[in-house]
Formats: sequence, structure tokens, C-alpha cells
Amino acid sequence: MPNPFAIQTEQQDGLSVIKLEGFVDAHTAPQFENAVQAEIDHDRLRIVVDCAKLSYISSAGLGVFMSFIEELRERGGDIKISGLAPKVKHTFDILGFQDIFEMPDDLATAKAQFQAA
Amino acid sequence: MPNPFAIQTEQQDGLSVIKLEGFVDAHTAPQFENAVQAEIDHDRLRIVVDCAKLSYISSAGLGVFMSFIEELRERGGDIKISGLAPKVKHTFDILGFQDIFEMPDDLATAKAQFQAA
Amino acid sequence: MADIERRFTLQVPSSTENLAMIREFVVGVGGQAGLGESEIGKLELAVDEACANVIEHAYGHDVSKDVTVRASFDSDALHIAVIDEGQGFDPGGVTQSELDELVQQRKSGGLGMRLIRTLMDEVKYEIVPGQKNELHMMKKIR
Amino acid sequence: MADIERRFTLQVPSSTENLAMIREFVVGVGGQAGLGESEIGKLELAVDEACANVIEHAYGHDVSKDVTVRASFDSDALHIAVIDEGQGFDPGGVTQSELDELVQQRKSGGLGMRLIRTLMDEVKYEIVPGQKNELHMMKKIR
Ligand SMILES: Nc1ncnc2c1ncn2[C@@H]1O[C@H](COP(=O)(O)OP(=O)(O)O)[C@@H](O)[C@H]1O
Ligand SMILES: Nc1ncnc2c1ncn2[C@@H]1O[C@H](COP(=O)(O)OP(=O)(O)O)[C@@H](O)[C@H]1O
Repeated sequence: MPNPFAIQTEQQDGLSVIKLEGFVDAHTAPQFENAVQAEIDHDRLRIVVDCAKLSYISSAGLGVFMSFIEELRERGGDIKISGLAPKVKHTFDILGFQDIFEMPDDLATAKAQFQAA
Repeated sequence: MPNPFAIQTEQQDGLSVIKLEGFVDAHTAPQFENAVQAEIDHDRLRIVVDCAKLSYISSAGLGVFMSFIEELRERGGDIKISGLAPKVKHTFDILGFQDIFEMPDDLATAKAQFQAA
Repeated sequence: MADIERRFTLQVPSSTENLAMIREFVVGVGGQAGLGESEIGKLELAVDEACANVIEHAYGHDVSKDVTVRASFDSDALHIAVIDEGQGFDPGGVTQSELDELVQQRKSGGLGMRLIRTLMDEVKYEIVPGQKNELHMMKKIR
Repeated sequence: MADIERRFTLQVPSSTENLAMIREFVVGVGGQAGLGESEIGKLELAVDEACANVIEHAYGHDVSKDVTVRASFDSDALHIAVIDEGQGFDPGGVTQSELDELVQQRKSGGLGMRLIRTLMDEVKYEIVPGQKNELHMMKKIR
């Protein structure tokens, strides 16, 4: 198996866009956690996690969303989760993430939601 | 694993082109054998096996080339093996297939070789 | 699928690095059992969660220990067990909080067992601490 | 890679259908052992050939039997064994013909053992017919 996971952070239109690719599981979730933490450490609190190339996520990855959202919202920020493939979205839905997170279809919609807010 | 093997036969420019896709191993080689046999049964003896989408072959697949080539050549036909990826070609080379088979880079070259013969 | 029972076993060192290999194994078995793509996805996730718990909680990331996944199926059902020789625990004693509580408490964990129970048709723990702890899961076929 | 030995085992029913799963397992182990892509490809092919021989020759396609693949590696070498409980054979007694002879005889087989010996750094059979036949293969790392 060649490296099945990649992560990349970009600043776009005043937002931090974290792009996830491949498999987020208990092995790779710590890298995702570090990436979110790095944005918070730099007071970049409006974050889109773009999951267009995410093929799998387990609870270790879901836990990253869960653990940061309160702090971010308290401080006026947010995380939106964009571009989830149906198979992957199913995992978020089973656990009720749709009640807590906005999960727009694509990155453009996520950005529009941040502008409108 | 979704179906990792596919095979398709087309008649092109007076040749039979058998296109292999995915993995030819002891499990899938019988389908390849049947496809070659079907051409021979219809007296279509000029065959290109196009391996452009072949990702893996084991000796069970190599055995198909080996077992038909004498009969085909006796009857004025041939098999040419086109489009092998370097990794896959390595397996043919280890066993000395280059001394017995023509292995042109692509389907067009294989056709040209048949026209020239 | 034929009605003979087919059995598969995978044993790997207790490291999250091996979760990808475990998932490939599970997907392969699920495919052979004749499960559809969405059911295979559920199986894959449930077994990943179960193995991640063993690696993290039962063995505390001690890579000298082994995680074993045993699977079998016939035409009715696929059974899959995750087996460890770690410290064990009382599954009934684990309080399962709702997502909004976990979020308020800023927890990063606590979803795994819920996922397993939701994704599989039957879930049963057999715990003998330090000797053999087994998590049995079942998925109906069709 | 760390210098602790890591051990992996896969056991599957004796069917060519399972060769794909065996190859994924081998590729996973080879990657973790730190082998390069081309070395992983050789390992994958050698183990496929060894398992195909067990399925076809040792067990005659009896799917109620099991094929076991055991792998371990440290920083120097990867060892991999294919184990069956089938009828066994005398590896020294198998005559290995050249490709042109096989072609003249219109054979479709007879390449597997040659491939295995060419692809691996060490190959050793231990045969106890009906009890335990093991094909040990070794590949050096770097
Ligand atoms: N195999 C296991 N061995 C020991 N303890 C376990 C095991 N599986 C689960 N647990 C315990 O149950 C708790 C809840 O597990 P889970 O719902 O998967 O969430 P998480 O693993 O994210 O904490 C764990 O925190 C752990 O204390
Ligand atoms: N694991 C095995 N058990 C019994 N016989 C075997 C085994 N492996 C190889 N053989 C014997 O050795 C012969 C040569 O094997 P091989 O070179 O792989 O070619 P092939 O399998 O295509 O015949 C086989 O035909 C078989 O008679």
C-alpha cells in the first residue's frame, strides 16, 4: 500500500481549507488533529474541512471534529464539512453529525455559508 | 474488491484484439484461455493480446500464451502481446518470453507488425 | 454462495499501522460472502473500530501483542470475531453518551462501540481478562 | 523499521478466489517491512505462485482445506512461509523444463517453481506429506 492518506491546508477567501484525502483512521487521525490545532493556534477559526477526496473515516477521525467544535464556536469560529461522498457521509449521519455540523455538498457552498453568516 | 478482472475481444483490421484488464491469476486465467480458444475455433488466428490495462499476471496467465502459440504458428497465425506496463513486462522477461513472442509497446505497433508480416 | 462454511483468519501485530490491512481483509471476505457494497462498508468500519479499541485500550499500543480477526460465513450470515489477550474490560459498565454531550465535554472518543452496535446485526463480548477477550459480530446476508 | 520482529498470519480456504486476498496481504506486509515497489511486486508474485500450487496440487481444489501464509520481518530480511496439510511432493524430483521445450509440448504450466526461485533470495521446502508442508521463502531488505 502506498501512502493512503494525505492532508493539505490552504488559506482561501479568509478561510482555512483543510483538504483530506484517502483514509482517516486511528492511524492517520492524529495528523488531522494536528492540522486543525495549527489553525486554532494561529487564530484562524473559520475552517472548511474539504472531504471531496476522503474515501473512508472511522470514529478516530470523527472525534477530531467533535473535540474542537465547542472551542471554535465559543471563539466565534466554525468548522464546515464539505464534499462528503455518500458512503462516507453515511458514517457521519449514523452518529447524528448532521444535527451539529453543516455538511455542504462542496467547497463553494461551504464558503458561501461562511460569507452569509 | 470489485471485479478486478475484465476481458473483451474485438475484431479490428482483420485481427482479433483481446483486451485484458486487471489481474490475470490462477482464478481468472481460465477466462483468458477460453477467449483465445474461441478465436481459434473461429479460425481467427492473428491475435493481439492488448495488455495496456493489465496490472498483474502470474504463471497461470503466462501459460495461456505458452500453450497456444505453437498451434497458431503452425496454422499461419500468431499472438503478439502489446502495451505491457514495465512492472508486468518484467514477469514475461524473467521467463524468457521475449525470445518467443513479439511484445510491441502498443496496439498500433502490433497491428503494423501483422501488416508487415 | 455455497453452503459450506468458509473460514478466514488474519493475525497482525497490535499497531494502528495495520488497520488498513485489516480493512482490506474484511472487504475481501465480505465480497466473497456476497454482501453488497454498502453492507461491506459497514462491516469494514465495525471491524476497524473493534480492532482500534483492542490496539488502544486492550494493549495500550504494545506492538509486541497480536490482534486476531476471525471470519466465517455460509449462505445466511457472516460471523466475525476480534480477539485479544489484553486486559479486558466490562462492556456493560461503559456509559455511552450522546453526541451532544460528548461535544460539550470536548471529547475526541466514545463513538466506537455505538458505531459497532449500529452497524452490525448482532454484537456480543466474551471477556476473560489477560487470557482471551472476544468481540463477536454478526451480519445477515440478504 | 524497528528491530523487533513483526509477525503476520493469514489463513484462507483453498480456492483460487482467495489469491487476490493473499496478494493484498503480502503487499501490505512488504510495504511495512520497508521493501521498495519492485521488490514488493516480486514477493507478491512468488507467494501467489506458491499458494496457487498448494490450491491446485497439494489439495486438488478441495475448498474445505486451508492455506496458511505466515510472514515475519526485522530490519534485515522478510521471511514468508506458505503452509499446507496436503499430499506433499518431492520438489527435487520435479524436472524444470526450459520455456522453448514447454512451448513445443504445448504445456500451460511448469513455470511456477522457476519463478519462485528467481524472485526470492532463498527458497526451502519442508515436506511431511499429509501433515505439514512448508515452503519457506526469504527476501533481504536493502
Ligand atoms: N477491547 C477493549 N479493551 C479494553 N477496553 C475497551 C475495549 N473496547 C472498548 N473499551 C473501553 O470502552 C470505552 C469506549 O469505547 P469506544 O466507544 O470505542 O470509544 P473510544 O475507544 O473512542 O474511547 C473505551 O474508552 C475503553 O475504556
Ligand atoms: N505445493 C505443492 N504440492 C504438491 N505438488 C506440487 C506443489 N508445488 C508444486 N508441485 C508439483 O510441481 C510441479 C511443478 O510446479 P510449477 O513449476 O509451479 O508448475 P505448475 O504448477 O504450473 O505445474 C507441479 O505440476 C506439481 O506436480
